[in-house]
Amino acid sequence: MIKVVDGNQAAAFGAKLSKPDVIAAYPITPQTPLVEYVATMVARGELDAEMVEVESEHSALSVLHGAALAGARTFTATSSQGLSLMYEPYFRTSTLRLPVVMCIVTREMISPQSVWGGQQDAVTVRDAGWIQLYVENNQEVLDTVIQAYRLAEDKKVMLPVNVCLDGFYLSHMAEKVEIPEQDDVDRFLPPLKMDYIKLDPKEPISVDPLTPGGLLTHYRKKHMEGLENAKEVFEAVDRDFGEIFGRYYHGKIEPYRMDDAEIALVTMGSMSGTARVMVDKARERGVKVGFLKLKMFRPFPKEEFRELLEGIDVVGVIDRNVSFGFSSGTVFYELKSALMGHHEPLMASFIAGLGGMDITKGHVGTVIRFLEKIQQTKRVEKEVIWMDLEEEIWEKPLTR
Amino acid sequence: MIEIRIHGRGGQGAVMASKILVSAAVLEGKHGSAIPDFTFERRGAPVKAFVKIDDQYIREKTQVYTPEFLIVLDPSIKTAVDYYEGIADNCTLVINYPKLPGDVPEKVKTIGYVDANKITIPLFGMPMVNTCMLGAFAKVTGLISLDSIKHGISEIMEGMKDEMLEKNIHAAEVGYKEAVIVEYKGRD
Amino acid sequence: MEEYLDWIAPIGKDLYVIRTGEWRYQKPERDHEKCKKCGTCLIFCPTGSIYVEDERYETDYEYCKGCGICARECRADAIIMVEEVRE
Amino acid sequence: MGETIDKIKWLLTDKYANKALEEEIRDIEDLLSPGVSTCLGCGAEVGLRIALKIFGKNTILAIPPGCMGGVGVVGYGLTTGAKVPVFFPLLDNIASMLAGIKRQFNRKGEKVYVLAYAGDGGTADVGFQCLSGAAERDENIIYICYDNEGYMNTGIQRSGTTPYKAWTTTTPVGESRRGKPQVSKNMPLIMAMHEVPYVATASIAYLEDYATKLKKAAKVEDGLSYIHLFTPCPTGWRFSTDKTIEISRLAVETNFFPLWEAKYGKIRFTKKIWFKKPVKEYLKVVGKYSHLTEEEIEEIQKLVDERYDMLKSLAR
Repeated sequence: MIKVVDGNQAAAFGAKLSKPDVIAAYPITPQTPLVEYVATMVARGELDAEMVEVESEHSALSVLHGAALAGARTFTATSSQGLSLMYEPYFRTSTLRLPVVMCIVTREMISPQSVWGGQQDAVTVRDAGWIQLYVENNQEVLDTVIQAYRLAEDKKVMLPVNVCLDGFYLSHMAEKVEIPEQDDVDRFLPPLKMDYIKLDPKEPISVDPLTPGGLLTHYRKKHMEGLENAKEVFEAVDRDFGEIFGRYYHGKIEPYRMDDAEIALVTMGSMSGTARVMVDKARERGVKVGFLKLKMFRPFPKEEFRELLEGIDVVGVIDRNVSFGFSSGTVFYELKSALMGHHEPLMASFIAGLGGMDITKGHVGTVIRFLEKIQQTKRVEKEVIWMDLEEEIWEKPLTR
Repeated sequence: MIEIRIHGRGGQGAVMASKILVSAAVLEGKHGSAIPDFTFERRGAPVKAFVKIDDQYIREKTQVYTPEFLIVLDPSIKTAVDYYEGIADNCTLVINYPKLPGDVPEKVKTIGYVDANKITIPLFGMPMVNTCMLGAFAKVTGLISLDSIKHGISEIMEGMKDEMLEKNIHAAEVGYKEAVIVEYKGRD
Repeated sequence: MEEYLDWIAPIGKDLYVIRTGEWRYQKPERDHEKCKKCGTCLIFCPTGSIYVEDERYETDYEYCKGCGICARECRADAIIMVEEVRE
Repeated sequence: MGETIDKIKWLLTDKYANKALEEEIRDIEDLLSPGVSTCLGCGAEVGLRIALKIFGKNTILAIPPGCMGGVGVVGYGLTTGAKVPVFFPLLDNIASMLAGIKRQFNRKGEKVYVLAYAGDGGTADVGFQCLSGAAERDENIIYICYDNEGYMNTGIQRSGTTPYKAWTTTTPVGESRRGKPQVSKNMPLIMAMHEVPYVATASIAYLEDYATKLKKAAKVEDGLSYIHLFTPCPTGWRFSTDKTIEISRLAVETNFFPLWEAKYGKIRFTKKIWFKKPVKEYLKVVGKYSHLTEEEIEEIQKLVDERYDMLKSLAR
C-alpha cells in the first residue's frame, strides 16, 4: 500500500506492523504526532496493544521495563528533554538486556530554549549501551523500526534499539511511503521470546540482585559482546529485509559513489539525501567525491570505516550536534579515533543544522569545496568549521 | 523539480494542504515532499509550508527558498510576513482574494485568484480555505488534476467525518470552478 | 537456555540466606508452663523464627536475632531474654 | 487504673484477634528468605513477611532501593531473597514498572498480584510522581509503603514523611534547629484523595487489621490499592529493639497514626481508640524526640489533634 505519511506516522506504522504488546509514551515536540498516531491506531482497533498514557517519559520507559520483564514486545518514542528525563531507566534498559525499541525524534537540548531539530539529544546518550540507528527518509523510518525489532530480539544481541529520525525534517515531512503487508512483516519478524530474564510466578527468580564487582564486570563484557554482535546481525537483518521487501539499505554504512573517490563526506540522518544531490553535482564538475551515510552510530562500525576510507585523501564529517569537551562534531571525533593507527586521511569537522537550521544544498556544496581545498593544499588549517557562523566560507543557503 | 510555498494562518490548514498536494502528485505517479515551517502552529499565527514535486524521488530534505509557486491562503498576513520573499522568476501566485490583487512584484507572471472566504465560510462556519485553494491551484497551474486533489483530500483527511470530507471536496470543486486566471504583465 | 543467553542479565535463582542467629547477643527463653499459646510471639517475630511443634511454641535459633520483641509482647510473661553464651 | 483497664481490654479482645491470625498464617510457607540482614527488631520485616503470606505464591514483588532492598530481599550475586519473583525497580519508577508488568499479564489473560513493598522515600518523595500517575490511570497494582519516617537504609536522613521536630542526621538538633522544621507529608490521605478503589493505613501492632486490609487490597480489580504501613525503626528512631511493636501500638493509641481505610476516597476508621492517650506517652519512648521540651510536645499534641480532627471531618 502506498501512502503519503510524515516521519512520525511512518514510525507509527512501523511499530504497528511489528505488533507490540505494550506501548507507553509521553508526548513531546516534535514526537507528539507519533504518540497521537499510535493512540489513534489503538483506539480504532487497528493495533491490538496495551497503550499506557503515562505521566512522564521516565515512566514511559519504566512501564516498558515491567512489560518486557513480563515478556512483552514494547514500543515507545521520545525526544530531547524527554530523553534526558528518561536517562535513568534508559541506561537500565540496556544493562538489563531488554529488547525495547524506541524512536528518538531528534531535537536540540535546552538551553537555549529550543524545540527544533538537532541530534544533540540522541548522540549525548551514545554510551548508555543502546544500539542507535539514524535514518534518512520516511520509508527508512518505517523499515528501520521493523528491522530494529529483529535486531533487538536476536539472541546474539538482546539489546534495546533507538531509531533516530531528525525532528521536523523527517518527523514533520510528508512523502510517499510504501506500507508493507502484515504477512510479510510476520514472515520477517518472529514473535519475541524472553526467557533469560523474566518475572513469572511459575518460575520465581529475582531480577537485578545486588551484584558484586566481579560479576558486574562479567555482565558488562557480555553486554559489549552483544553490541559487537549487533554489527554482524544487522547486516544479515538488512539483507533479509531486502529479500522480502525489496529495499536494502547497505547495513551499517551506505557508501555512495565511493569507488574511485579521493574525498569522502560522512553524514548521518536526513542530511544524507542533500549530500547525495551535492555529491552528484560535484561529480559533474569532475571532483572525485563520494559519501558515506552512517546508519549505525552505536555500536560504532570502526572496522567498516577503516576499510571504506582506505586510500581516501580527505574526509569531512557534517555533524548536527556537538561534542562538548572534544570541541568538534561527535561523529567526527568518533571517526577520528576509529581511524587512529590505520590509514589516517586529512579530516575536518563541520557543524551545521543546529536548533532546526536547515542543512541546505548550499551548505553541503560549501563543505565539498572546502574539502577540495584541503586536498589541494594537503593541509587542514581549521579542523572545526561552524557552518553558519564563519562568513568567509558560508555561501548563502539560498543557493540552489 | 517544482517548489511550492504555502502561506496561511494557523487553523487554515496550510500544512494539511501541503500534504494533500503531495498525495495528489503521488497519485499521478510523481514524487513529492511536504515540510511545514517549524514555528508554533497557533490559531491565527502566520504559518508556512513547503512542497516539492518532481518526477524523481526527492532526496534533499530541505526547506523551499525560491518557490515558483506561491499559495496564499490569507493575504492579510502580508503585514506580518513578506510572502514574496525569494520567489523565482516566472512565479505563479494563487491567492485567496476577491479580485485581482494590486502591488504584486514583477517576478509574478501568472495570478490566480478566488474568493475562498466567501466559498468556505458558509461551508465550515470559518475561513478554512485550504482545500478550496487547492482546487484553484489545480486550475491555475494545471500541474495536478482536480481529481488528484480530491484523492489527496480523502487520503490526508482520512478519519475525518464523511460529511466534512464531502464539504472539503466540494470546496475544492468550487475553488476550481471559480478561480480566475490572469497573465500578469507587471504593474500598470 | 542457549549459549548466547547464558548469564547475560543479572538474575538470582538460589535462595539468599544469612545465618542471622549469629547476630544474637541475647536469647529468648520460653517457660512452656506459662505459655498460653496465644500466638502473639509468632506473628510479631520479625524474622519469622517462631514455629509450633507438638503444640509447643519454639524458637529457631538458626535465624532468631534476639531482638526481644517476643519477650516484650508476651502477655503471659512466658519469655525472658537471657545472655547468649557461645562455647 | 487506666492502664489496668487497658490490659484487661487487651486480654479480652486483641489476644483472640492475634490467635485467629496466627492460626491462619502459621502453617503458610514463609515466602521470604529466613535470614535477611535487617536490623534487630525491624518493623518493616514483620510487615513484609505477613504480606507475602497473605498474597501467596502468585505474586510478583517489587523491592525498590531502601531497607528491604538493602537487606537482600532481591538477593545478592546469583541469589534471590524471596520465593516469589522479585525485582529491584528504580527508586523513582516503582509504580510504573508494576503497571507495565500488570498490563502484560492482563494481556496474556493471567491473574497475578503485582505488589510493591516500598519505603517512604520511594513513595512520598522521589517516586511520588509515578505513583500518582499510576493511581490516576487506575493501574491494577498493590502498593504497600512501609513508613519508617526517613531514609533509614542510607543512615537516617529526613524524608517527606519524617514528622515535625523529629531528629534525623539531616535535621539535627542544635542551637538554631530542633529537628525537622516541617510537618510530615500526609501520604495516605493524598493517596485517598486520588479516589482509587482502596487506600488504608495500617500498623504492625495491629496485624489482624493489617491482614484484613491486605485481603481487601487483593480483591481490588479496577484500580490501585495503597496501604500505608507504620513500621518503627529501632536503629533510626533510637529505641531498644524489643519496643518496635509497643511503639507502633502507642502511635495508634495516641492518634499519632490513626487506622482507617478509604474506598474510592470515602474514609472510614477501622480502629476505634477507646482510651486515647496523650501523644507525650508516644514521644517519650522514641529517642528521636528526646530533645523535645514540654512546649514542643504541646505543639505536637495540637498538630496531632488537628490532623485527626480533619480526618474525622472527612470520615463517614
